[in-house]
Amino acid sequence: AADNGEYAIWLGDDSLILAQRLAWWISRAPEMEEDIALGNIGLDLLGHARSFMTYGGKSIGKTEDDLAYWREEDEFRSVHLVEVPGQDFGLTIARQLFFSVYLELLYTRLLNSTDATIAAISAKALKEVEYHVDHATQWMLRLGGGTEESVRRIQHSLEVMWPYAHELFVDEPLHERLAATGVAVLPSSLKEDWDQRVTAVIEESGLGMPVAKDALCRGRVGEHTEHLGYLLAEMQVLARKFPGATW
Amino acid sequence: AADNGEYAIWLGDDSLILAQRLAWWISRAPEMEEDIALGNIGLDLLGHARSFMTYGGKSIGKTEDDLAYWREEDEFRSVHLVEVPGQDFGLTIARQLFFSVYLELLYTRLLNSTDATIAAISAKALKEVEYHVDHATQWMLRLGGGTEESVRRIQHSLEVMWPYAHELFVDEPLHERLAATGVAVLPSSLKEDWDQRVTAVIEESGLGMPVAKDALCRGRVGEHTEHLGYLLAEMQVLARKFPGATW
Amino acid sequence: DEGRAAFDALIAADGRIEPRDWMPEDYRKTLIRQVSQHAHSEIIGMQPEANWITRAPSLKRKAILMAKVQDEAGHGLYLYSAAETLGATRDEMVEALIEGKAKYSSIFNYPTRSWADVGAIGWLVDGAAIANQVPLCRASYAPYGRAMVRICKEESFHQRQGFEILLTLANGTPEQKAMAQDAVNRFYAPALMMFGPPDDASPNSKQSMAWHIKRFSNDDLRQRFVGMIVEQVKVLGLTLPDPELRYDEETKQWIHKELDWVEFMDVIKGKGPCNAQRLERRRVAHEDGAWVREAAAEYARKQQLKLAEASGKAA
Amino acid sequence: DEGRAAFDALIAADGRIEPRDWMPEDYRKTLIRQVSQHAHSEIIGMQPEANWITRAPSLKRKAILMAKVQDEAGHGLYLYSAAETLGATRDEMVEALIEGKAKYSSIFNYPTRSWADVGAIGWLVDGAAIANQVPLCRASYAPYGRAMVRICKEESFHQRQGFEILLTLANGTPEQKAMAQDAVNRFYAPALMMFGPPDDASPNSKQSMAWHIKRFSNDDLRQRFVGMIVEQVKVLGLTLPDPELRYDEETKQWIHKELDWVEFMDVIKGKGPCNAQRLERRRVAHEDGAWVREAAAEYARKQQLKLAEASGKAA
Repeated sequence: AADNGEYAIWLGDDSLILAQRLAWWISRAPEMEEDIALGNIGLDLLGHARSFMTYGGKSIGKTEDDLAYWREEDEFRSVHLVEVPGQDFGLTIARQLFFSVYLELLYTRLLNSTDATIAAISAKALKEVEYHVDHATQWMLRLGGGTEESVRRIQHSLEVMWPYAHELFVDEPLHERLAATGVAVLPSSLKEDWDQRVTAVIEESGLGMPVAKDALCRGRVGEHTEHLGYLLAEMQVLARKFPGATW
Repeated sequence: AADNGEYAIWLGDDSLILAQRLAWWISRAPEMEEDIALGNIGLDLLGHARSFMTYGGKSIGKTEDDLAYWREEDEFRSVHLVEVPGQDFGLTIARQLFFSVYLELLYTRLLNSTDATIAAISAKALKEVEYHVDHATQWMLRLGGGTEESVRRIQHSLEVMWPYAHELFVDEPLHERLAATGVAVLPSSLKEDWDQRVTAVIEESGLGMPVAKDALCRGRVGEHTEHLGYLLAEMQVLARKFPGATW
Repeated sequence: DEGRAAFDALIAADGRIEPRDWMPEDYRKTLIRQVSQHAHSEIIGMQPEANWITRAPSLKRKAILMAKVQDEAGHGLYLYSAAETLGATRDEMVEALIEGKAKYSSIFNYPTRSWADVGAIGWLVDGAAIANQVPLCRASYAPYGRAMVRICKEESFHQRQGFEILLTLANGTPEQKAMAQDAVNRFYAPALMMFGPPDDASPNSKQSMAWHIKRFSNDDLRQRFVGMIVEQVKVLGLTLPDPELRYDEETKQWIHKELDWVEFMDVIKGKGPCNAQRLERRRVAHEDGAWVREAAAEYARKQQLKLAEASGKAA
Repeated sequence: DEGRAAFDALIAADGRIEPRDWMPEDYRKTLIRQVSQHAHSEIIGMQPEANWITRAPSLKRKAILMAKVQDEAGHGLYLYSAAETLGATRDEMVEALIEGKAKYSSIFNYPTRSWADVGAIGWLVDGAAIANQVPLCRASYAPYGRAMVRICKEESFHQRQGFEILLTLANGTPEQKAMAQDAVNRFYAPALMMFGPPDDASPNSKQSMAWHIKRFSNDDLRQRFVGMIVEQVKVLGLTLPDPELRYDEETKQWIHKELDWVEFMDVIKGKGPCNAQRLERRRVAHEDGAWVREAAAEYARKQQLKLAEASGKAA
């Protein structure tokens, strides 16, 4: 059960950090409709993170806020992909494509998790993530089928985000233990479907598959990008000024 | 003497915050020479801030680091001009012009301060600030006399920074008390010279005087821009994790 | 003529004007100005609150705040749509905003200095907005009224959330309570000024009331609002920064302190602490997003072409 | 021919080649590659340390770090200049860097995860750089040697500062000491790999040594460095993450743990944790700064024209 909780926290960390990144867009998006759309996606992810963290924290006597605000950088388990700033619409769409397709495949498989809570949270999240995939796909088509500049920019964005995508599919010992009991999914087992789905979208958008090399990423063992420290400093600053306070 | 110390802290705050802003440019400037130049200016300002804060802190039993790392946002006394991010070369140059000319006029007058320490720090700082003025002036000429795009951008930058410039010349009660004893300079008394100097540079650069309206700024009473909180969260995060530690 | 007669009759009968109906040019212009200003206020109004999303002190508050700021974008969109039914285009309106030619509620030119400001904005600013907007649900121009109905429902939800933030702070640590009181101190007067200048200094109000756009005078609305918050502040256990505040039994009026209309006019004219910042943020977002909008437009054009070709072939 | 004979004679006499001297094309190419890679390393090497400037835990450390990172920019500039004396242009070299065609020291593709990393970089990375560079002060190509003299002086200053950071941490709170040890643990092996592959896997070294560019083999330099840090780490009160480390009295060699040359080659090939990030940061800075460089060039052109006109009139 401690393993199950730990796994839930891993799932929560990815979504929490990406939600924080997407929140940046609210009041800064290229169209007001996108302020809403990106905000909604962020809000969905924040919701998933809260569910996973509430569940994951239970076994160790911690609340979602304990986990979000009072862990140090090396205690987070997020992948590098969600930590990169991405303060450019192309970068954000490229990341959303990579991450949302992964999440859809993951949650679809987690519907059958032998951990009923993880299965239930995944089921609820899955409906929302399907919309996220659609949103990213639609934008890929538009940017890939848009102007010369948009083609150049989204192609470059795919390259910039690509080095971090492979980390989503790295099997850690925790995954292996939990896959054996049917609680978790082996990330590596999602890779083939993911490749196919992502390739299809990139091709349909008239773009080329990225050629950038995979970066050495070890977010799952607490070794993060240089970006995460800044994100946490900002996210945690207020909560940490008032230890024990209620909000 | 408490007043003198407080005044020194005010002087330090402006320079510290601007040094923090300029530090951002190191490894991000348009030319490597500018990584060095902007870094140097930041380093000079940081040096001035340290001298002023060390002196200002003495009367209240605080070190420069106590003041920099352990004050809350509303205890800082910086002007809004130095708080604005300015992560664009045009914005940075416009601000440097406004601020450096002000500092040069201020420190020139403070050479005659009846507070010997303030006079001495100003004397040392003045030589460096003269270079800062020259640096900003040279770039104003180049950007104003450069391409169509650079003209558009630097003109816009002047407009964006202009609303905050007037706060440099607001007399607060502290200034009035200290001007009476010859310790401080009434900021308002620098305005005419500043207008003339800045106007001359803008005109020589072939640009127009900004028409943007003055913003209501009350940094000197601790009411800051929305930007300062983010800057402090980042600047103070590490020091605050280790209360009492030595570095 | 016929159109005007029908219009006058409809107004007299407290009826609703629809976009296809004839309407006087002044009525149209007044509405475009008012509705677009209202839309701009929603869009610019996102910024002071968005300022605390990434730093919200609990995940629950972060989620509520994200949803709220998003709602404001939604309100902006309804209102731009309502203005479009009057013949204005969104591009024009957005352009006017970015160029500093259009107005928006001056309250959003004040910074949010602390988390408690998010509560104060919800309680006082949304509260004042609701007091202003509830009567607008019956505005004679139907699309505006309909947008208002939808918006008011969400706003009252936001107001409750803001109140709850302050209530939690007021019952928290002494620092939290001080933070809440400080926010109320700073937003009280600007919120009262949201209803506009006193009636004797508000020349346009009369015509708007005759047209049944406005239903109550600025001072009347301000009175209602003061009456409301006077009660609510007691529940919060905080005080309003107005020692002169009292109810005059004779005139049945709330007497409040003199408001600083000079500052109000200054802020409207662009001299607020954040006017420049708010517009620059909007401008940068618009400029940085240009390539995305152009791509979307170009993609749509190509899709149209393909469809046309396909139907040409099919024919 | 005559040029080659003079060159060979100079090399044989351990003399110095100046830019105007004849030199073999391979020598020139080898030097351009080496000097420009070295320049790129200085420029990219600014990033991991710049990462801690805004968060430095004391103002004194902030000032020292700013000055250090600036020095690196300065080193980059000397070195680009040295490479330019060989006929390369800075634009070309910078372009090659941004396009990912040029190499730089792979150590800078590791992130700085904590403040202690700034210390570890100073002590270990600058330490290794010095061990590498001191012999380069006598490189046969004179401008390179001169640049190295200047750089080495500053680097040894930097190394002392890094050592001092670690020393302070190691004598600080238990958390600070742990932070220092963790940084040393992470930078030890990459620092050892900075000297390049073992001699038997380093085919280019021989020619470089024959040309008196390189003076010692990779393994020799690594030995010296290990010998040095083994002593220094005792002063720090920290340990090196290498339980196998020992001095073999027979061979007079330090035996250290097997280094992960697969990871080393991966990182060189672009697969390090930060390769993509480092290049993207440089690319964005370059692209965002294009308008500034163009303006400066255009201004200079106009000034030239004015001067020419003025002198024309005067004539």
